[in-house]
This record gives sequence, structure tokens and C-alpha cells, in this order.
Amino acid sequence: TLGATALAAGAARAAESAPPGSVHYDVPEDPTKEQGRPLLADGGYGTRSQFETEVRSKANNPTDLTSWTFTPLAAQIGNLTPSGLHFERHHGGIPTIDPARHELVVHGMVGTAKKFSVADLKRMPSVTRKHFIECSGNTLTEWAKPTAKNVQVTHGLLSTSEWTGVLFSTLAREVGLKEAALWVLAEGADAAVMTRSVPLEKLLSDGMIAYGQNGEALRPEQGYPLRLLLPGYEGNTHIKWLRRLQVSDRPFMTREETSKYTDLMPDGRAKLFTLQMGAKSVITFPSADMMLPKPGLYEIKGIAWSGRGRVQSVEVSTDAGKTWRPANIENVAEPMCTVRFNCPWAWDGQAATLQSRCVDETGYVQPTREELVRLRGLNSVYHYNAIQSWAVAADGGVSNVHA
Amino acid sequence: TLGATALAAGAARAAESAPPGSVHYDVPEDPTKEQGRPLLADGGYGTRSQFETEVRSKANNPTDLTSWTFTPLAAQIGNLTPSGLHFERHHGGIPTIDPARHELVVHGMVGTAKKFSVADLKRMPSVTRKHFIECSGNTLTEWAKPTAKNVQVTHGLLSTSEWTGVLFSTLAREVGLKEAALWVLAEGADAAVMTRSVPLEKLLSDGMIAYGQNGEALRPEQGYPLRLLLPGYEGNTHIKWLRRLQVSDRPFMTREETSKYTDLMPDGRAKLFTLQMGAKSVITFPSADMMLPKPGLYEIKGIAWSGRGRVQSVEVSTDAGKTWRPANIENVAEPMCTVRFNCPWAWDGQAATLQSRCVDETGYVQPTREELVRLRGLNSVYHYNAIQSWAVAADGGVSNVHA
Amino acid sequence: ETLEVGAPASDQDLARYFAIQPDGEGLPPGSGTVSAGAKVYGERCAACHGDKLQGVPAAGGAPLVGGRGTLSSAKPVKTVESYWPYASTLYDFVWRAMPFDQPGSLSPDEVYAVTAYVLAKGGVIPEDATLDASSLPKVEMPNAKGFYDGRGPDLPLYNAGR
Amino acid sequence: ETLEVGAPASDQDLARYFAIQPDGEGLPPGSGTVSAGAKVYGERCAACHGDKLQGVPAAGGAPLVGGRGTLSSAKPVKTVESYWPYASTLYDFVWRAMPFDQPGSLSPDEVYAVTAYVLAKGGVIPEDATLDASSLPKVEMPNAKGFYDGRGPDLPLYNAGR
Ligand code: HEC
Ligand code: HEC
Ligand SMILES: [Ca+2]
Ligand SMILES: [Ca+2]
Ligand SMILES: [Ca+2]
Ligand SMILES: [Ca+2]
Ligand SMILES: [Ca+2]
Ligand SMILES: [Ca+2]
Ligand SMILES: [Co+2]
Ligand SMILES: [Co+2]
Repeated sequence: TLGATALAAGAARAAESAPPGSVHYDVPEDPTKEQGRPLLADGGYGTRSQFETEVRSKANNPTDLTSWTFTPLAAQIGNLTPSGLHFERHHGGIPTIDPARHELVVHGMVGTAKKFSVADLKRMPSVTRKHFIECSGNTLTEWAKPTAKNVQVTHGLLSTSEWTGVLFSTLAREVGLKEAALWVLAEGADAAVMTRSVPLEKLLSDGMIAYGQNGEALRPEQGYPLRLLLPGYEGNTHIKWLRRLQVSDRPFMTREETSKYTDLMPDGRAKLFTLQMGAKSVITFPSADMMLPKPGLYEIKGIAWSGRGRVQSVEVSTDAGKTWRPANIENVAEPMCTVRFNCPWAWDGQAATLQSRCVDETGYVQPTREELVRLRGLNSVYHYNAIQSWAVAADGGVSNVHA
Repeated sequence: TLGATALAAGAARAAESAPPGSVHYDVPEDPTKEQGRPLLADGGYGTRSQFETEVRSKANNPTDLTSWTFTPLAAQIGNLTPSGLHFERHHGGIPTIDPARHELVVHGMVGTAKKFSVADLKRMPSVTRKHFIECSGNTLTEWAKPTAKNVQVTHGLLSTSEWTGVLFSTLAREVGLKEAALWVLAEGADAAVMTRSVPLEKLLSDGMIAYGQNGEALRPEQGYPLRLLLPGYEGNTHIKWLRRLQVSDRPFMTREETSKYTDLMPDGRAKLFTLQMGAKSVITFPSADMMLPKPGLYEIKGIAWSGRGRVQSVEVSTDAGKTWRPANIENVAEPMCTVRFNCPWAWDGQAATLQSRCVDETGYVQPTREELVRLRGLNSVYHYNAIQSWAVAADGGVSNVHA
Repeated sequence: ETLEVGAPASDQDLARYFAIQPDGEGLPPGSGTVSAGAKVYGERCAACHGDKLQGVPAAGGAPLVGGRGTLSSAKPVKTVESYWPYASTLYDFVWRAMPFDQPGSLSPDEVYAVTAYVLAKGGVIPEDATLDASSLPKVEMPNAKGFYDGRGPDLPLYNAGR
Repeated sequence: ETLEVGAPASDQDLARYFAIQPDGEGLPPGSGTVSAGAKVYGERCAACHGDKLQGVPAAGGAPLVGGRGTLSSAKPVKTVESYWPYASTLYDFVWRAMPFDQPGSLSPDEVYAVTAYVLAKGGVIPEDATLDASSLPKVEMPNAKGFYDGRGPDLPLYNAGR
């Protein structure tokens, strides 16, 4: 349970309830007329305000040991996901790993097979980069008809963090790569012993063995103490609890890259290794399940991203895609990282359909749902990155629609 | 105490202790042979690993109601400070504020005095920017002789976050500024009713009313629900629990800008409004209180920042400043934001003195202690930004020295 | 010039790991028959995947057989039988992750056997088959030719909608 | 064109706020004598700042008097008497933040009185003085000329050490 000091403080307040991640404190009538609480009553690691209630929500799956949770995107402020709200996907539960007993082994088509402790990795040259991770199953309920009730469920398998770790290229120099090497198997230390084959070229370009997330160690749900980071690649490849990298001249064809994470086309054949996430965006305000109180000036806000580079521009439509206006980008665009966008909108009280569209620096334009279905049919499951439509009714109610 | 779900989980484990901010889970012998814990056992807001122990430490002051805590910089990974480890300074304790009852009033030399609810501010155009905040008292123990025992205490009044909020310039347009306006008083809603006068020019250039920190609402210790953000200015001016902005044609000469936060020069006169933080850097590994196990190759790591713009370059010396080598910058430099740097070092087992030196994009060079003392004497208290020296002894012990 | 970080990994260090490739590389010694597999399946798998390998939705256990000919239909049914391109994947996955509630608890012989049982129930191999490191990679899966490398973007999306 | 966000703040809304400027702007009606201040000080301040205004380190209360002539010495002592440039700051600060344990609890008259008391003990005003909105801004503090605008960097640090 929460550390000793907080525990003691907590006991005295056990009767009070507070949202997850927070501690209850009495609210003074006038905070300028009463001393506040002293320093370090929290034991030295702070908690969020008791007035903040957003949480990850879980998918309705038969077992919570192989399932996922959604980031509450509508409540997210800024461009980083708080670590405690990062989306989750595990196939055998969250393991508890003692970093002192954890190793990363690199072997296969290498000069010298080597093992690295977490401490070894921490004393190597490091890089710090901000990237999103998106599950390629994000938005998969929306192919045939609008299904999910809000943006947490339509798009919440997306989170952004600052990641710190060692580039794979740095490790590669330590072990030496054999000439014919082309693929690398990455393996996790969880109950699923999760495995994916990754093109060596990707690993050498920007693959990272991450041990840091948002300034501290990875969170347990995100792979503590080590995870693979493959900027812009589908989330399943960012192997968590990483324990092994096996270099080979061919892919391994694991269950997660054949039975799952392959994209079935209308002709009955399926695409292997659809690894990069397409350009995508979504309006988070206003979005489904919200209510606009009255006509007037609103600030449309949202998130855009691409697995292929920087977001170049975002456009917003309030008439179901007939006309588009450029949105403001709130923060500096970084490669394979989300941006926040916003755009003023004077709502006249008539029904309207809101959309956003992302173009990335390679020129890839986020498709409409029609285009996407024309290209892929209705059964490819993964990589749904079509333009999302939210309908605003005359009464201000917002809902998930296909425009 | 921690939300309902976590509370229940916590009760069952009350006997186990875990560091602040974490929850204890049993460690399996082999995590691949046992299912992990299910999703959302944390109530939907995650906690850090039970193996992570770093905490804010507090200064030894007579009362914890006006005091400060230090960020554990040596343990920080990457370029962001986890919100729970952000340094603190309060003058009347941490108030608990219900955002539904909090307002920001803007008045004085304006066209129309206005009040804004937190919800009002959240529906205005926003910006998201990464900035450090440094207390101008950071490193104040080091003027005359090396005093603090480690880098948490020498430099830990420094933290970096992604901040989201409304630019002051956006608010200014709502209220209208009178022609002769030059200064703005910012006031907090804590027991100290903290006040500082800020040049209007600064507020109009990049001053922000922040409501977001690292993707979620501000933490209570950081001013929940609103704080002023003045990129690169001394921390005391970033008024927390912000409730009021009063526009004037002259500064107010509050206690915090006369009795405190003025810099006494050797001639007995003192500088008012030394607001910008100078270029500064510090090596966090190896740093005082550490022990290098044996001679060999090490990766020197540290942090550099400037209140006047981007960090341009960082150099490292291992011979007390006789020779300098360029360091690698780990992340993209942003204005008034920290960068992480690193530099390989082959330690031969001889005594060595490690230093780092920052140059910012304006050409300002971080001074030696001698230069700083020559310019300011020994009694100016604030804005100590001299080059820090760590001595590595032949036995590997690292200590805080003046070179 | 390396950083001199990390230690050599010995054969013993590597012995606890495996990954089976389509050509059989990585398969351990041992073997298993369909009938031995029936016993393993009944005891260790049926509760979650069903007596008839039809799946048990409440347990999260997918159907393992059926679905041939459905892949280009409106309702494709993807199982080991109908969809998986390589038998090696079944061996690899069951050995690492099944039974779901006792991962990594099966011996190589048990995995050969239950793999043989699943493939026989799917009509992929005969009921009297024995699988081992040499026979398993030779199994031809019904949908072996159903996959192609899908790397790279959908090209029509470049400059679409402009 | 504005965003139409926020509501006008009425005079009543603004009445709960104050900030006192060196010229006295913001001072409330009322007044206080040194002797009235002695009583307020004894009851509400002395425990933390000492009988003789000498400070009580254990309570975190600084000395409020003394230190004249030390500012250019090796050990400067900065107090209201020796360091503060404006009497308005004392009124403003005590009204908003003191007594530390009961902030904002003093009436304007009490603040005028205790301000007068502290300034008299520091030899800044006579023992028979009365402070109000018109006399307070006229008080000349001993170190009134001891400050200058310090904005901008130390220029010698540009290109130093290069
Ligand atoms: C306690 C329940 C349970 C038991 C027992 C169990 N499974 Fe599973 N099985 C699952 C679940 C749940 C999954 C999905 C795992 C995931 O999400 O990765 C699964 C997945 C599979 C898959 C992959 C299906 C696909 O289409 O990708 C195969 C094959 C499989 N199991 C075979 C077996 C075999 C063989 C056994 C016995 C040796 C077994 N299972 C025992 C629950 C179980
Ligand atoms: C319970 C203890 C306590 C009491 C009672 C108290 N003070 Fe203080 N005083 C403090 C502390 C602690 C500080 C430092 C506050 C801070 O950190 O901002 C302080 C600061 C001050 C300062 C600023 C000193 C400086 O050099 O900046 C003045 C002036 C002052 N008090 C006057 C008073 C007066 C007048 C009263 C009574 C009306 C009073 N105090 C009552 C504890 C107390
Ligand atoms: Ca109370
Ligand atoms: Ca909230
Ligand atoms: Ca091979
Ligand atoms: Ca256990
Ligand atoms: Ca740690
Ligand atoms: Ca005025
Ligand atoms: Co894919
Ligand atoms: Co200053």
C-alpha cells in the first residue's frame, strides 16, 4: 500500500473517500485565512488533487488478465499522458519484476551474445524522446458503424510519454551484428512471454530500449524495468518487460504477427507486418457524450499524430467535411509524437458534424471512412485511422456518427 | 487516502510496506510462469513500481509550513520531473482548493475588470510548452564553501514539466489594457496570499495562466487549480493558487520583492527584480555522495538550462576546468527548458574534478564561482549559477568541492 | 571500440529461452502423438477452449478449429485451422503461453502432442500422426499461402482528399 | 473581438482584495498608535518574533529590528529597520500573512498599530506616532535609497571564460 508516511496519514482519513491517485484533505472555507498542509505530509511523492476524477476504463473482456484499458483522452490536458493514465494492454496480467534480478539478453546472429543488467543499460549513453504509442486495434469498433460511446473508447488506446533509454544501435555495437542479419525477435518476461519480430532496419534507425518514462522509471504496466520503443510502430511491438533480443535473418512468425495483428483483406488474404501507424486525429472537445450548454463561441480541441513522422497540419470541418479550416497546433511537432490542436468555432445552435483531418510530413492524408473501407474492406480489424465524426444536435448533445 | 479501489487493495496488504507513491505486490520467482495482476486493480490511476524509492527531501527549517523540498535530481531519468517529485516552496502550507469555487480576477488598469472561472479558462485557446521552474534560492548554500551533501540539495530546487494553459495575452484581449500599464501584481489564494509584481512586457511575451502539468491538472503543491507560469523567471514569481492579477503603472514592492528576492551587493545596496535565471548546469552522475566501484568507462550525465532561451551547448571538464570537451545533448532544446547531456569518460583511477558548463543561445556563459563572487560578493543569496565541481577521489568516492 | 558494458551470455544462460521458426529451428527434442494430445487437451485445455475446440467465450478461450472458406466472407472465422500459416507458431505459442492459467508448465512432449491433437481435429494432419522436430515443419497449413508482406502505407492515401 | 469568456468583476467582487503601494494607494481607512501596537504585538506577534523583536529562530520568526549599518559588512543583518525600503510593504505583508498561524485575522486599525510599533522599535518613527493612510506613505525608511533596478544579466558573463 502507499508508503509508510502516506499510510499513517491515510489511516486518519480512512473514512473519507477520494478518487484513485488522490488523498482527501478538508477544504477550508477561505484558504487565505487558514494555514495549509505542511510539506512532505505525502511522504515525498505527491498525489493528484482529490477533485480530479478521470481514470482509465477497461474493455469488457472475459478476463482482466488479457484485456486493455483506455486513456481518458477528453480529460487529458496538454500533450503528455500522465503515466498513471497511460493505456494498457497485457496478455497475461502485469508482472511484478525486481529490476535487480532482470536481464536483457542479446544473441542470435551477433558477434558475442551478451547479457545486460538494468544498471548496465543505465550507464550507457541515453536518449530522451517524446513519442506516442498507439495500439493498432485503436478505434477497431468503428469500421462498420459508429459504436463506442465516447472518445475514451473510440481513441483511448493512444498515449504519449517522454521516453528515455539506450538506442538499439548502441547495444548493437556492443554485441556486433552478423552480415546477413535482418530481423530481431523481442521477448517479454510476462506470463504471455510476448514476442514480436522487428525489422533490424527499424531497430537501427530509432529503436530504443527504454527504462524511463516521464522523468522516472517505467511504470509497471508499461514494462518496468525495460520496454522496447519503436517510434510510430503499432503498440504490440513495443515489447514490455523486455528480456531478450534474438537477431535472425528472417522473421519468426509468432502468434502475435500471424493469428493476430495481420490485416485481412476482402479477397481473404492477409497483410503481415503492417507496422507503421497511419496519420490520424480526433476532436476531444466537443466529443460524444458531452453536451454544449448553449450556442456561442467554443474552442474545438483535439489530438493528431502519425507513425511516419511529424504532423504537418491539421484541419477542422464543422460541416461533415464539405469545408475545412486550418487548426492551430498548440505545441512543437516532434517525429512520431502527438500534437494538440485547437480551432475556434461559433456554434449557431444548428445541427453540425465536426471532423478533423491530419496530414503528416510525408504528405500522407488521413482518409475518410469511405476511402479506408474501399481500400481495406470491413474485416481488417487493425489500423482504423479514418476521420472521426461527432454530431452536435440542436439541443447541444454530441454523439458518435458516421458522416 | 488513495481512492476506494486502491484502499480495499491496500487494506489487504496493510502489513507490507512500499515506498511513497507505490503499492506492494508479491514478486514471483519467475514472472513467465505465473499470471500477473489483472487490469485496473489500481482503480484506474496507476502507481510507480515498489522498487522505486526516490522522494522529495525537505530542508531543515523551523516550520514545515514555510519551507521547501528538493527534487531528487540524481535519480531523475529523462528531461521531465515526475509531478510527484516536483520541488516545492510554500510560505503558508499547501491549500486545498475546490476548483468549482475558485476564480481568477483581472482588474486595475484595464478596460473592463473581469473574473474567470477555471472552466472559463479551460475553454479558451490554450498552449502547451515545456519549461523548467527554478527557485532563485537554488544552490544558495554554495557561495562561501561547499556545503550541501548531494545534488538533490545543491540543485534540487529545479524541476521541468510540460505546462498547459492560457497565454496572458489572450486574457488581456478580454479585459483590455490601459495605455500606461507597465506592471501586474499576481496574487495567490494560499495562507501567505503570496504576491509578486511582474513586468507587463514579460506577461505579454510568454506569461501563461497554467491549469495543466504533464498532461493532467496541476498538482496541489504546484498551485492547483491555477498558477502563473513565467518561463525562465525565478520560481517565486510563478504564483501558485493564482486568484488575482492587478494591472498597474508601477511595481507594488511587496515583501517578496524587497525583503526577500533582492540581491545584496558588496557595497550594501541591493538589486530589485533580478528576475531571469542565468545559464546553469550540473552533473548528476557521478555526483557527491556516490561511489564509483572501479576505474573504467563511465557516462557522465547531467542537466543544463537557461532562463534566457535555449541551451546552445554544454561542455564537460574532468580536470577542474583546465580542458573542456563538448557533451552530447540528449533531447531537443526548447526555450527556457532543461536539456539532458552526457559525455563518455574513461576514469583511470586517479583523483579527478568534474565540471560542466552551459552556454545559452544568447551567448551567456555559465560563470566560474570566482567570476560570480567577483561580480556579486558573498551575500547576494539568490541566483547562484556557478559551475559546480565534484571531486572524484582515488577510491571512487565523490564529494562536493570548490575547485 | 565498445563501451565494455554487459557480460557474455553463455550457452547455459541462453538455454532457458526458445523461439520456434517456421523451418523448425528452435524446436526441442521429443515427440507427441494425436492420442497423447487428446489426453493433454482434455486435462489442460478443454475447460477454456471447449470439448470440441469450439471455444469458450466466457473463459476467453478462442475456437481452435473451423472457419475454413470463410476468410473472404462477410464473417471470417479465424482459427488455427482456417488462418494460421505455420504449425511452428502453434508449438511456440502453446509452449510459451498456454495453459493460460499455468503458462510454461508443459513439457516439450506434451506440446508436441497437443499441437498434433489440435491440427488433427482441424483436419490438417491424420489422426495417427506423430509430431517431432523433423515432421512439424513439414506440416502444410491450409492457409499457408494466405499472407503477404504488408509493410508500407496504403499508397492511394498520399494526397487523397486534396 | 473578444472570446466572450468570463464575467465582469463588480466593485463588490473586488472589495475582498487589497495591495498597498509605496505611495499609499490601497491603504484602508483607520489608524493606529505605537502604544496600541505594543498591545497587538505582545498578544499576536511576540511569541514568534520575540519580546524585543529580536526573532525566535525555533518559531521561524525573523528579527524585525536591528542591523543598521551591517549591509555592506561580511554579515549583513536584514530587518524591517535595516533593509526594507517602504513602510507600505510592512502594512501590506502583515495584513495579508500575519500572524503566521492566523493569517488575515487583523483589523486595519490593528495593522496600523502594529506597523507603528515595529517602526518605532526600529527607531524609524517616534514613540508617539500615529499611522494612517496619509502618514504611513510619508515614513522614510532608513534604507529607502538602498535599492536599484537589477533587471538584465551580469554583462561580464557574456563570452566570459572563452
Ligand atoms: C484458463 C483458460 C485457458 C486454458 C486452460 C487454455 N487456454 Fe488457450 N487461450 C486462453 C486465452 C484467454 C487465450 C487468449 C490469450 C491472449 O490474449 O493472448 C488463449 C489463446 C490460445 C490460443 C491462440 C488462439 C488464437 O486464435 O490466437 C491457442 C492456440 C491456445 N490458446 C491453445 C491452448 C492449448 C493448446 C491449451 C492447453 C494446453 C490452452 N490453450 C489452455 C485461455 C486458456
Ligand atoms: C506563529 C508564528 C508567528 C506569529 C504569531 C507571527 N509571525 Fe511574523 N513571521 C513568522 C514566520 C514563520 C515568518 C516567515 C514567513 C514566510 O516564510 O514567508 C514571519 C515573517 C514576518 C515578517 C517578514 C520578515 C522579513 O524579514 O521578511 C514580518 C514583518 C512579520 N512576520 C511580522 C509579524 C507581526 C507584526 C506579527 C503579529 C501581528 C507576526 N509577525 C506574527 C512567524 C510568526
Ligand atoms: Ca480545517
Ligand atoms: Ca479533471
Ligand atoms: Ca538461424
Ligand atoms: Ca505469487
Ligand atoms: Ca529509482
Ligand atoms: Ca493606480
Ligand atoms: Co499492424
Ligand atoms: Co532574483
